[in-house]
Amino acid sequence: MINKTVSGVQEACQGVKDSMTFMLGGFGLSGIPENSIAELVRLNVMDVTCISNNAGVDDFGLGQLLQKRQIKKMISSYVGENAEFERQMLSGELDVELIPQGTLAQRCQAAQSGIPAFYTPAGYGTEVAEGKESREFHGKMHILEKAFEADFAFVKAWKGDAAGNLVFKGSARNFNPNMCGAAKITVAEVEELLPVGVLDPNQIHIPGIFVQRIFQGKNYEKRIEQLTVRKRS
Amino acid sequence: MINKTVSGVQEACQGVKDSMTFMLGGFGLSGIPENSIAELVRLNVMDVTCISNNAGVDDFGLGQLLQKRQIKKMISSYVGENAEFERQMLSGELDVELIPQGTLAQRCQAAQSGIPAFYTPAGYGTEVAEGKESREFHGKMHILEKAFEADFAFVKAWKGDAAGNLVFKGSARNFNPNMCGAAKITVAEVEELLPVGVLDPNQIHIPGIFVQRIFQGKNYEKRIEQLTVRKRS
Amino acid sequence: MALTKEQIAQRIAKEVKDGYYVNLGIGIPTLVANFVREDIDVDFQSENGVLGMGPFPFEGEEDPDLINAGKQTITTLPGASFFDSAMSFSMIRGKHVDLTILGAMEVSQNGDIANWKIPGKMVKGMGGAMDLVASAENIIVAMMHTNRAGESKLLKKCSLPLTGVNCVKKIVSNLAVIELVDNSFKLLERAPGVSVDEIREATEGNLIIEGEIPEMKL
Amino acid sequence: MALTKEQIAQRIAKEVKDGYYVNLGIGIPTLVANFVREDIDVDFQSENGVLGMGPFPFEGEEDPDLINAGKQTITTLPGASFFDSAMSFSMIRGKHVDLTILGAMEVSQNGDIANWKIPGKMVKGMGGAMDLVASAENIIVAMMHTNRAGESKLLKKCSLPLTGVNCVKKIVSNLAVIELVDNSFKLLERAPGVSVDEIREATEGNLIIEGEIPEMKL
Repeated sequence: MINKTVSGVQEACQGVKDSMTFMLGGFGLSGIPENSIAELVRLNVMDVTCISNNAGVDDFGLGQLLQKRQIKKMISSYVGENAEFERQMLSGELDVELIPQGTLAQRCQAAQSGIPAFYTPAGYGTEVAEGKESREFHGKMHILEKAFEADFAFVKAWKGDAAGNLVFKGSARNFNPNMCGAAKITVAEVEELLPVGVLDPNQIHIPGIFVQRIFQGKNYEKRIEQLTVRKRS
Repeated sequence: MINKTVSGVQEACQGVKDSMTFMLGGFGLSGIPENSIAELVRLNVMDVTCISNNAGVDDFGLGQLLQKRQIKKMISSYVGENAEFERQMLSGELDVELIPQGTLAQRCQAAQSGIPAFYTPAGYGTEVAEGKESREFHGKMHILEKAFEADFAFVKAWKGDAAGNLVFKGSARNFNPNMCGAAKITVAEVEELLPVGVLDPNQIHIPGIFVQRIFQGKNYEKRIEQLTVRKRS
Repeated sequence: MALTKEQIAQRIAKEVKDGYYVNLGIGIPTLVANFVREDIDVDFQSENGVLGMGPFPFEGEEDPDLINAGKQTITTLPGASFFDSAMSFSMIRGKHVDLTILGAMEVSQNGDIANWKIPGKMVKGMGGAMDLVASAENIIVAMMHTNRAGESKLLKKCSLPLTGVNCVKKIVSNLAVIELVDNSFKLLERAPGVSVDEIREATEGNLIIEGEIPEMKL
Repeated sequence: MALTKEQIAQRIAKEVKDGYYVNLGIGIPTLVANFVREDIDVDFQSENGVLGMGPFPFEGEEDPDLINAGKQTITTLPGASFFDSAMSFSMIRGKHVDLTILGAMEVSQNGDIANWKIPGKMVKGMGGAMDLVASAENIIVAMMHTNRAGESKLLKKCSLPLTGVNCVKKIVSNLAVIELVDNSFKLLERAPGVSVDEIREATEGNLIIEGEIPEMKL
């Protein structure tokens, strides 16, 4: 068993540099790599490109990097919850590439899988298709999309072990598994780092081969964006 | 919850006809849909095309359909364990398309995922690439492969529930999950059909949306092809 | 009288059939779940990785690891499953989801839809909408017939950046139920008390009116 | 003396480094696992969906749901995982596997390999070999230097249908360790007691011999 454990977030982020491209898991604030994001803020890496479905909220998640103007370019599908983001984008300070959510997931998956390009119907006939090849299959138009290239992927899992095996919980799974192994180095932070052999081999979502560094995360805030509840009747 | 349960293999195979294309899960004899194969033999459907990594052995698995000359064409990656297969192929009675194993898996996955085509490096410069488009990405040649089209997918899981959710065991998983939802109708046979709600939603390998019919399989033989053991010292 | 948002959702709920997997967009579409008949089996898919969504949690039982595509806390029903984003869009692009219900800023008479961007002003992103409209065989749009200035949102041609082309099959607005056929909006039903003339007035695109147009039943 | 199959495996095992994920082909490559140093961490991947393969099971403990790519019953080690075939080839095509060891019928001096078909005679199929050789950055071939008729299998150009082009980096045969460089076979080591002349004799393709060629250490 190849040991992927590092001492903590500082060792996990070694090699992170200005102008790199990062992938970050999470949907909204659910399943985001909170520890890694905090470390990227602390390291003050500048001019980075972030591939992430959303951009956090003003003061949490990727919003923290936006506040410090660390991000040069965002590749996302939906950024509606972040006023600072919208301001930087509309003023031209921030370069933004908005792409369909399924295309974002599949471009991560393709990078993980050694598939350099694939066809999808999403976005045909829209701005998203501009400058891209299109082609008909079964009477329907599709566009050619390419695998992402990134330096680091930062993901957050529920449980993990020293071999780098990961298990996710609920809808906090989202893009995290698709980003594992999709960048040169994959850093996984976990809520619970278990001894090797505890996780059922049938029930591992991401085998350790896709993960280079794993550490036990700390102080998860797990902020809720839209608290919706019903009254007990 | 949408109920996918059918009474048994006969109801599960309703609509199966001559000249159809079937996908069948399994690697060697591990994880093959034994009940469905037996029913296809009994129904005596002829001139079928089978997409399956292997072709069984002479008297088990797809070998049973080969013996009865029910198969017109096989699409597989490895057929080395079946003498009758090799005879029919070399004599020209059987049409055979051999393709790389990863390409086979990905063409299933693409069909499941609504991806009509993708690029892979596998097979470039070989017979497999003949008649296919090729293209360079990152200085390396790739060929364009297309999603499969099939009428039925027959898969075998370890556990399942009435919603069609599936869990697989060990290396019996193999192609089974990739074929779910990759054909017009997916038939799943399971060793254990559980009440809905018993399976942990975090631990479902294939959500029921990819499965149209599910039934409790019977009398699994689970034949071992290469029994290899070590002595206790 | 024009329908309320709840009534639009209520009318759309009648389009949801037994055995359907349904994806609901943010806004009015989310409300549809509240009105689906209880005697049919329907599963709700959320593109962030949930199949078998249930109602909102009771107070104090919310889980930050369990949200829908609108980032709202939710629950799941027995038979539910969680999965990653790539698999979620396998369900969507692979046409395993039977019905997609989503909002729109504009729809054109050929079925184009615009709902993700107002250049220079509002740029929230398309989220999963482009994948949904490009893939779904059955798309119903929930929308207001006109904007706040009273201008039609059912147009000959969309003015905003498109989300998808030639894809909308049906519209339920606050004024009418409309089917998209023959490069036209075909009027099927009127909101209770709303006249055909009012609908014609509010529709910029080509409107087909054949015979008596019944009032919706809610 | 020429190496036995076990000795070829033993020599190849020295190429396996700490922290490597390794895919072993059927035949001689499978034997490599028996000779890997015990003080390094290595994980074996099997393309049918297993990472962390262990030794064969004890008699009576075999499980038909747990086999390797050669269809042999196996066990797993702590930290192992199971996955589907698509994910397995994500590992392979995605270059997550560090070393691929496989057999060959022929290798040409430019690194082409043929190992899946003899037209009109033997057609077993390529299995995962085409994916492996097209993707792996580090491929070692385990093979006999000559066929039963004594003819070289290290050729100027392969005569059999190819499995992959320009991909083999190293060969360990029963006679020699060879590196593929400059469109040639470069002799690195001789099997104990085998002369350079014997190797030259058995190699049809261009053979580079520079300086003294040491004997292998096993």
